[in-house]
Amino acid sequence: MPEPTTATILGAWVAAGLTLFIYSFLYKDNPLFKLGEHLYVGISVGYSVVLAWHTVFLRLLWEPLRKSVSEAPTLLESYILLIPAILGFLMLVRFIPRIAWLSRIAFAFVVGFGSGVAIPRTVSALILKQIEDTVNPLITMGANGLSMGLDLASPQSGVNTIILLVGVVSVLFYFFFSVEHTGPGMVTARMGVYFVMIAFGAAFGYTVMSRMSLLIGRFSDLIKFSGAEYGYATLVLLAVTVLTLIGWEALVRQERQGV
Amino acid sequence: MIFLKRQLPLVITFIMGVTFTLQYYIPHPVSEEAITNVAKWMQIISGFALFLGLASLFHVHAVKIKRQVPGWGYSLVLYAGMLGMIAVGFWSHGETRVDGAQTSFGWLYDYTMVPLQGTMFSILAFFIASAAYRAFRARSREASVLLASAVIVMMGRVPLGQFLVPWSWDVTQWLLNVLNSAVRRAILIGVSMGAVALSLKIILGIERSYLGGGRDQ
Amino acid sequence: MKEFARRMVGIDRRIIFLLIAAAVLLPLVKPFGLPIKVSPEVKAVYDYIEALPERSVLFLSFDFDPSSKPELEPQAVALLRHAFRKNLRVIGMTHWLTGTGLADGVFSKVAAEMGKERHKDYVFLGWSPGGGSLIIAMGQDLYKAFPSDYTKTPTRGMPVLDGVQNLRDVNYLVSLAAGGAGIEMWYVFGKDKYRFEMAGGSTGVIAPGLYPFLRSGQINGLIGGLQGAAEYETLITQKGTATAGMDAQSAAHFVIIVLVLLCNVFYFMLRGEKGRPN
Amino acid sequence: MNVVAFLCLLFFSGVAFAAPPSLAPPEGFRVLDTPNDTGKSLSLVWKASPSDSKNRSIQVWAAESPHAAFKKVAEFPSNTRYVKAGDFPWWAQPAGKGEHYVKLSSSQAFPIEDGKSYAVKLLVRDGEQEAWSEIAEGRPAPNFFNTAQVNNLVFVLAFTGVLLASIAAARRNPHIYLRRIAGLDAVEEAIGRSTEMGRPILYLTGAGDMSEVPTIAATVILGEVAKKVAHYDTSLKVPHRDPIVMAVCQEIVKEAYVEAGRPDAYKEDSNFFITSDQFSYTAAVDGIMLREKPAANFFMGSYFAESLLLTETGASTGAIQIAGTDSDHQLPFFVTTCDYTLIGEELYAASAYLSREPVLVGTLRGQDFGKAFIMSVLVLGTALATIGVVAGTENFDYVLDFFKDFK
Repeated sequence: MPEPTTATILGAWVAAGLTLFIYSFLYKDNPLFKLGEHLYVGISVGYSVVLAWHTVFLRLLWEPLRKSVSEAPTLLESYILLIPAILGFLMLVRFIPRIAWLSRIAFAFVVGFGSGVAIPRTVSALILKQIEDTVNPLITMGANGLSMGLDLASPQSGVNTIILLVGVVSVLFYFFFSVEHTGPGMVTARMGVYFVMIAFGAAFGYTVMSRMSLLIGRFSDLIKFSGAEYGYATLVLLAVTVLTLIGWEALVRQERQGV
Repeated sequence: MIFLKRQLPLVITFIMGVTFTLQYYIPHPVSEEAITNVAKWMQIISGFALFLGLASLFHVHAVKIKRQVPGWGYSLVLYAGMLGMIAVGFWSHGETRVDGAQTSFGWLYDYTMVPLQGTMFSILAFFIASAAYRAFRARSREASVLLASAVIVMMGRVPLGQFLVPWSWDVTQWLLNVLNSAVRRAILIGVSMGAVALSLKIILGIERSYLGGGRDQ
Repeated sequence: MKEFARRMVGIDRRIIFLLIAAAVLLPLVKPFGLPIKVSPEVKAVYDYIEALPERSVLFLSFDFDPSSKPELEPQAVALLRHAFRKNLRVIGMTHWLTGTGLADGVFSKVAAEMGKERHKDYVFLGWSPGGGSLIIAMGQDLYKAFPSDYTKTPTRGMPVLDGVQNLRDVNYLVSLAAGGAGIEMWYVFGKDKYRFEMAGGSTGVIAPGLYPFLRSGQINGLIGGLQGAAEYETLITQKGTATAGMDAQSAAHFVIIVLVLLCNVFYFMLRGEKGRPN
Repeated sequence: MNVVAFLCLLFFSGVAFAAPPSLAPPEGFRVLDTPNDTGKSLSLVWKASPSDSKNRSIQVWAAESPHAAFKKVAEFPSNTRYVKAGDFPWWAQPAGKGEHYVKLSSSQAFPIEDGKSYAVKLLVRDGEQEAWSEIAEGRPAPNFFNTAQVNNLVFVLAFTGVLLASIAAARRNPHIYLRRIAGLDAVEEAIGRSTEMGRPILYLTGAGDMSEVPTIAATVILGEVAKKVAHYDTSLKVPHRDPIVMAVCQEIVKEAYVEAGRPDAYKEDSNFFITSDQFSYTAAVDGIMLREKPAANFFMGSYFAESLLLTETGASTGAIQIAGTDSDHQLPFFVTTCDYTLIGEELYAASAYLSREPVLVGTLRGQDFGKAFIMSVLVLGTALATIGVVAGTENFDYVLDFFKDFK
């Protein structure tokens, strides 16, 4: 492992400090957390601005426009990128109340396009394709004649096809709003609810894994930064954070008594 | 004027919507060319939209600082973070790395933004544990089913669970592939129909809330 | 006894926080190393890449940002190592603005480690706005959507992009997704029309929602969460951060399982007290 | 280059002539313009042969005319590239089931242009033996309509019809029966409680932009909530992540106040932008929850990882929490941490239920028709597919193909 440079050591102190500031939220909302929070908002907006400027304005708009105009200044086509640029500016006129309505034209453009491209693609990928994969014969024609797969472990087996079908239909029925859930309808809807709960449970379990991974990631960094080569950054800063919190608590208590 | 304010946007939405719905079914190069260009325009317009947000953020915190509302100091911190990042970003020409070497912009990104964002997210690990403790009770049959399936998946997805309770792996695979797929698929189909219905209503001018204002005026 | 149960149900959640912190911290300091089992959906991604001929085009979309770095970065690193080892060409991009620097960092790091050259063996296109519109734009003409890459080098004429006009020329696409602008979007706006094969790598959160797409073959494989990344590391026989984290993962899961069980024990004790279930 | 190709051709033709006649050339070989495409590609079709095997290979040779030099453009084992069930719908089949089908696209090695005629022939090779097919010609052209996707278009048009009809029906009779949705009754209660406690109401519209359904549903519900808020004279806070959504919500809230007869009470800054970044937004909203302690939190729209951070913090402040989302990956957390959760489509239904607008009620009704239709397709389709297997017939495909996704 290479010896850390001054920049990385400084970075380790900053990163470890900010990490601990945010974690102090687990104790309770406090000035250190608020400091980290606001810094975070500012930095991420700043980052977005810099990247958006370079990507959108320079790369997608300004450079192609300048190039096409300098190559063929008389051709009307060279100026075509002005259309999105104007629409983009129309979006910004929202801030001028008298002509704010102009921004609707830009919204109409964006939303119209979005709705248009979404319709056939949604029907294809999220409706037809899903129906296609649910409608399967329950029985297969094998070498030994007709048979029904009873293997639960194989997702495509006949028995799983039935379970899938029952699940999809009963959950769809649960989201049926025109009919009251009584009689056989109630049985189906109840079944749908059980299916939904099993799926949500599975998702919860899966998500636990996801969240713990994030914690593992942050802790690995903190452990790394607690080493001697980083000047025991984590440990020192942990002490600083805890002391600050104690001091802050004392201050708040004093103020409360003073009032 | 009323036409420009009310009808024109609806006309544009209608034309854009119908054109790009039908575009999908038309493989001809002319139609492909159209979507190529317009998709690129959308990229640019979406970029402008970012600045709408920036202006609003500026405004909110400027007001806080001007009126010196409690905690206005944090707004200053926010301003400092934002302006600092922008200044450094432009100074580094928006690049985090040049020839493999980190720029100052890259340093700020790696040592402030990455840990801040990662830490915010990882707080979830604690919250999910406390949510599990508070909310995962076998209050009813539905809740018990939810709980059982969550516990099985939690075991089946990690080596220790697979080691202690070997069947949890197979059951987890089955839960995810069959039961979970069925529910997700039903939700997907239903939600997609809702999406298509809404898109249709927008194109036909029945749904206008995206333009601001009520639906039936 | 009931008093104890009542106190335990209303326990200060900060105690739970401490338990979780300990469960994660201890195995990280002192790992115990359990074997990793590989699931068919991860194996499918590995097999597909394994079968691609040299210089095929792998497209990696980094649809995440630093907030899900611990889960998805190991997946990206493992996939890149595999691709570079197979001598594939790799095109990278991101739909997530704030993930741009991170994605570029992963590319630089793995490329340096494997001795690969930017613009010859791989290119990172960077971020661009638009989401679905961006995918459509790339499907039509990659050079119009990305006139230059992240390092501001013009994309046209780049050796790595030789013979690549648009997404149709991509042999395999993997979207590493932490949320909305990811796998589903790539399918609906990309694969559906431009017919490349694709797989997904995702955080544990969105993985269950992707199983219907896996079943129907809309994605041919799925790497789910840190476990998925560890499985991929096992397949390429190069251990990384995911494998290292799995022990902590196991411990944390068990703490939560025990907590859930305890909470139910206390709950039932209290319920008996009230005399009837609510 | 051409000379080399020509020599190659001579060489290979020579070999072909010398080969024993036992190796049969591919039968029924034809070249057509690839149907339903954007042009610049040809489709090659030929009959399957019982002697197709892994060891026998097929080479595709193409030229700009039957007399020009042919060039090898593809090679594959002869037992591959069959048309399988599900590749094409019965109404747009370039080749029958079981035939060989290869799509030849324009490439740098062999560019194909629209409107020009091309000649193609096949070479079968098995060890040393070779046989050439007849030369077939085809002219590529772009198409104006993808007939393979006609079922998709029919679905869209039929659904549009059903939707418009049910909206019209709802306009005539807006009191169509709608199943009660539990979470919705809580909305009024939550607003009332906030008024009593003199605390604000926090309303989030989610992570999506204005072209996403859940966001639009969230803004519609915001309109209804804002009307009630204006009526009760409570304060409303709507922090935003998307500037366009914010702009829209400002207008919606303003109009809701006007409709409620309280335009004076409207405050421009009840809608405010925080940042588009997920976690800085979440941190800021968590901050608002902890400092201002809203009495009711609404989470409508689409959500990602921030959901649990928001709802757990909200739960710790003791607020009534009502969620509504179709982000299925976050639903487990809303269900476990909120007082009421509108699951999936219940979010869309909620906007209809609250406003009782004919348009929304009609839409819900239209979607129900669609769902009923899909449920019956699933059940009957499975039955037909099973009977088809039992009876060994493919006749049911004429029906089943309508419900498949073709490209």
